[in-house]
Amino acid sequence: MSDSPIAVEQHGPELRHHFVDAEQQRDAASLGMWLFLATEIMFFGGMFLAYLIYRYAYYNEFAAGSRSIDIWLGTINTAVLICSSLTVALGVRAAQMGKRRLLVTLLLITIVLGLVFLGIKGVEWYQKFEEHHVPGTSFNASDLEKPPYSHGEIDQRHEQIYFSLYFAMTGLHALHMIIGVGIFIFLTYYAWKGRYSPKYYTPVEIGGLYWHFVDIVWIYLFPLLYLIDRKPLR
Amino acid sequence: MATVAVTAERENYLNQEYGIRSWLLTTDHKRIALLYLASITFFFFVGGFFALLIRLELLTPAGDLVQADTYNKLFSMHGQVMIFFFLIPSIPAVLGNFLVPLMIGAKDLAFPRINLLSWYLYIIAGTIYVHCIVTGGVDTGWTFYTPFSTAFSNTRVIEAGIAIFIAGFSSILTGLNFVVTIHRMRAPGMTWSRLPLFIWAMYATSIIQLLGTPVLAITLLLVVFERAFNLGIFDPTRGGDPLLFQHLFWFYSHPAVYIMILPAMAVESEVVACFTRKRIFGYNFVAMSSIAIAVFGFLVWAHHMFTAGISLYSALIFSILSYLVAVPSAIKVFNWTATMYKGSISFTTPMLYAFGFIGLFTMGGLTGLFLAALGIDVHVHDTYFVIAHFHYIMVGGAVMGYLGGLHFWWPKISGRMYPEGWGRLAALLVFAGFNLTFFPQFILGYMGMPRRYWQYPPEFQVLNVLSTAGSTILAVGYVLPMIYFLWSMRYGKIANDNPWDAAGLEWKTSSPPPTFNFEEAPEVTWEAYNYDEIPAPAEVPVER
Amino acid sequence: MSEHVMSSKLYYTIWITLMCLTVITAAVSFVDLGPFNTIVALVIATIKALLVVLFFMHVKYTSEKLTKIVIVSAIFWLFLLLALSMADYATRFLS
Amino acid sequence: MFDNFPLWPIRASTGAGNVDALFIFLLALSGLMCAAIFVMILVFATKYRRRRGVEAEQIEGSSALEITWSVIPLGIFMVIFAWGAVIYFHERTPPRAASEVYVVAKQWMWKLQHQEGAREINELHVPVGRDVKLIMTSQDVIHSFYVPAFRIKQDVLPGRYTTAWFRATRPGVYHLFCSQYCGTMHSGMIGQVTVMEPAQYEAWLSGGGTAGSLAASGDSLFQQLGCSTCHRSDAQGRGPNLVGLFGHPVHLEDGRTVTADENYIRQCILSPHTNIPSGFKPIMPIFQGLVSEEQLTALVAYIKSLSPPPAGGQGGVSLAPKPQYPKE
Repeated sequence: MSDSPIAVEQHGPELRHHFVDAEQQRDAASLGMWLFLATEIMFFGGMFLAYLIYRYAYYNEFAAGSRSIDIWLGTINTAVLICSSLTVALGVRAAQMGKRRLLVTLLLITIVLGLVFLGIKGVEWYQKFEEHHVPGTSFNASDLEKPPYSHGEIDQRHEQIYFSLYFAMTGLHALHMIIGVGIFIFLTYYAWKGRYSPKYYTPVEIGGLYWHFVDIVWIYLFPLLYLIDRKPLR
Repeated sequence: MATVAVTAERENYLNQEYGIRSWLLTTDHKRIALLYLASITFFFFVGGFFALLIRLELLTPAGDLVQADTYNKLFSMHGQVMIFFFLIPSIPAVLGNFLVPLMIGAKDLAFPRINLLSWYLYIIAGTIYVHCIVTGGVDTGWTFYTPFSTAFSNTRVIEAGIAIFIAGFSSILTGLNFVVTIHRMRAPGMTWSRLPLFIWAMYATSIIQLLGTPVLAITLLLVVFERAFNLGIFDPTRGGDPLLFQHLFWFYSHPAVYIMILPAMAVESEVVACFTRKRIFGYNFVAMSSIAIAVFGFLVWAHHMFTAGISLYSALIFSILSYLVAVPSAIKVFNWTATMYKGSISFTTPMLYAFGFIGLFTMGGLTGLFLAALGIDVHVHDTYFVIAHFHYIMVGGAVMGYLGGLHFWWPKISGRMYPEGWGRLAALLVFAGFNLTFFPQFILGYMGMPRRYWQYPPEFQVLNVLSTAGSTILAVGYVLPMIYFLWSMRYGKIANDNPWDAAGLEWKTSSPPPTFNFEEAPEVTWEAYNYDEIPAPAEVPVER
Repeated sequence: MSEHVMSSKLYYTIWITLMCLTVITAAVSFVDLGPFNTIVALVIATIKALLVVLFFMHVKYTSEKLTKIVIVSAIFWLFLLLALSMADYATRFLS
Repeated sequence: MFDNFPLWPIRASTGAGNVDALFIFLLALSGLMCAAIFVMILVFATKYRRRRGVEAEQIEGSSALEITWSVIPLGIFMVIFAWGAVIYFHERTPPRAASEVYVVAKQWMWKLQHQEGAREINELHVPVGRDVKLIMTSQDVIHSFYVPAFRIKQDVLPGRYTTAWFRATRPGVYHLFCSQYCGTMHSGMIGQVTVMEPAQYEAWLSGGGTAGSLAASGDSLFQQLGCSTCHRSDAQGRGPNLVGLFGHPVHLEDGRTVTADENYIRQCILSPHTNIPSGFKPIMPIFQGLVSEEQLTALVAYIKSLSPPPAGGQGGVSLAPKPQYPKE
């Protein structure tokens, strides 16, 4: 890390003045994003704790709630997100190799997949509104089918806790998706303008890290919310 | 330095550009530090004003100065303003922002624009909170305990929650910036073992900000959702557990105490080393104790819940873990004291604050032992004993550290000396006023006076009057520095680059530093606190 | 960080694996495995997450230890939050 | 010794002395520590103040010293922990034969009902020398039951019972505070605990003219709500026999085993289907919203009265049949 004031003249426009060289800048950006993802883990962690405690206490209601949300839409959405992760990974690769057109195409596909995910999520939420499964005064879960081995009727109060967590968790995940789509629109714009090169593609890379993280959160939300108990009824 | 003509003033970060724009759009960490300084000073006096009203109300046993609801809002907003808008950003965002790049020989923080963003987030949060104050305030206590905050309070809880949520993100981004900067931006030769202890403590603080704050963010968000959208995660009428909120809240809010006190410890290490002219005794232990506090600090949160209805067994676990975190704090106090041994001690204002800090922090820490002892905590929990304890840590510790640090680095920040005589007077006033305010509260607490009481049985009056008397002295002690700091910006004696003959990279550049901190990129070839290599001045250059 | 340009074949392999695991985890949830349903679901989720982290996020190929330390400490802190809270919940009767 | 010391709260329970003893120990210890550090700082500050021509002596540090001043405090801390834990354990485990007072807190009032049936608001009368167990719940927000003279404090939560206990040792009138912030009149949610000589207490109790014991009103409620049609005492009912249930382990349908305490009974009434005893069908209606907190305490008291406390209690009858659970 040799530093000299003259070096300032030699670097490209993407190197910011306070860094010694491009490597330092990229390492800093990457570490920054990883640290941010660590905070995100703790952010979702608060909800996972709530989920853990209530699922243990109110298993029947959680199972019943889980059966009532559409597993097909959930599975399709998982697949959509995994596909988008693939396109992001390929996009970073395209940036590494300096293939501008490919990069722009892949980023656009990612955005479309992200929007498809949000659309399907919207359909699911709409269903829940229609079915009066949104916590609050008009909540009514009497139509929920009881899971097998369950003991007795569904407690409407506890069922609301499941749906509270469902809406909080999927809602905040969707918010992250929306932010992700926003970031990717920027990335696409700058990729189209040709700002990224094999020497400088850090924004694509750390934007990709964010997208993958949001994918991972969903990878956990899917079994936790949709697959609690799907055993066939006796 | 006296020969330097004013006209020949060197170019520095203050005079390089002028105008509002040059400040509001700056990415210079030093200017952002000053932006923070101005904004947190505002909130400090807002919170202080609430505190004075609280003390005035408690002058008499009957609730006669303000209404009960007003009083509840006063202590709630006092707590929220002081914690989220003053103490947490205080040392990290002002002194840390200013000093971290200087101390490690960097041109700026790793992400200057994120640094500015973090100030803007703070300002947005502050604006929302001020709006909340002027449109009715919030009365949940600073702790937002459910179900009171979610279902029973009819004040502006959502607004306050969102403001603190945003302020939390400001704090996260500051911490993130520091960690990346300390890892990636050190000057050649600045190895980990050569880092000033200030940096070590700031690093530990940042870890807590990064890993703790998001949990508070999600907790407050869930409270907001519960109020706004009728979700039922903490709602006991739907089978929710109000203690879950407390677990989540204290998971952040106990470590948050260390976000406030670790930076103050950071300042003390620098000040004590400089004014004893010695390397800090046991450098490695002091550095590692910062990290230990950051880690152990996360293991003890439920000691705020011993009477809340947690299980007996988990109370035992959290009690024993609480004693673990006391050890690294004790190590620090012992090491500072040992540093004074065979030193060459001068009694400047920063050193007076350091003496005050060590004394008050020791008392605050020792009373922490009382609270961690399960049997005693049952009696004193939620009484004035707790109030006194955490004010000894947060005001006696964190604010003393902050003021001490501000005096110590004021010549570097402003290029001017503050008036030393007034400085010492203010330090003594703060110390005396603080003890008079808060020591009686220990007794009140053990006598059984609960906290957050608008009116109280008459037998508690004498001690409350003492406390109120002390608070007025404290107020004078706080207003004085503000006046003479402002005065010194124009009339103070011009400071030379290293007025204290202190070790450390920040003193090797000019005062105030140029925009990119160093004329020539520094290369570190010396150990931290090499006071043996710096000739001690015969007398401390002070203005009388 | 990784200068390493990975072959697109590897990415497609990972992608196919992830898709298969998604189908498997959805299908398994219909089979009655008793308490193992949850365990299987979480194990599959963890495998998927690991694949994403190691390959899509390049952690397997990074020379940077710090990245791994950050990931491990974040998971450890999450574990602290869950474990110490459960120390309370597991020992009291939740009403 | 400190009874007349004005800066010391009155000690009026058996537990208060224990708390004060540890407090005094800690006070002495902390005083000693503070004195040691302050004296050292003062001595160093005067002896080593800056003088012309005297340089500071650079000392690197000493691992031996560091370890000493880490390990010794840690040892002392462990002693404090153990001592504090013993007191806490004592505070949190009520004697089984204690007489019971049910407390329902609401904004901003304490409603108390004695086992014998006497009701009080913001006042509690207890005799000297009797163990009193408080079974508390809240109708709205979290409150906290705090009697400084007894050194007891316990948060009172909505949705479940928490307990505290004490044995008063000296007659007098003591403060009862709510110590958990609960809204506008938090500081007005105060009351008093009157400790009386047993004879006076009996007189007070009989002067109240209350309608039967809490268990008795629970009994009539039990009939009134139709509980007795299923919960019969002859093992023929569709619900479990409740005689002798309290305080015994219950095997649940989902494999767990829980002890039938106040919270379990409470939950079985309000939300029966989460805790079906093994061998029973989930047919009991949910009583959430149908019974008030006071009615609930009466029911709990009644069901508890079906299981007299073991030896030590009045009579010590443990002839009550064990709960009969039909096997599958």
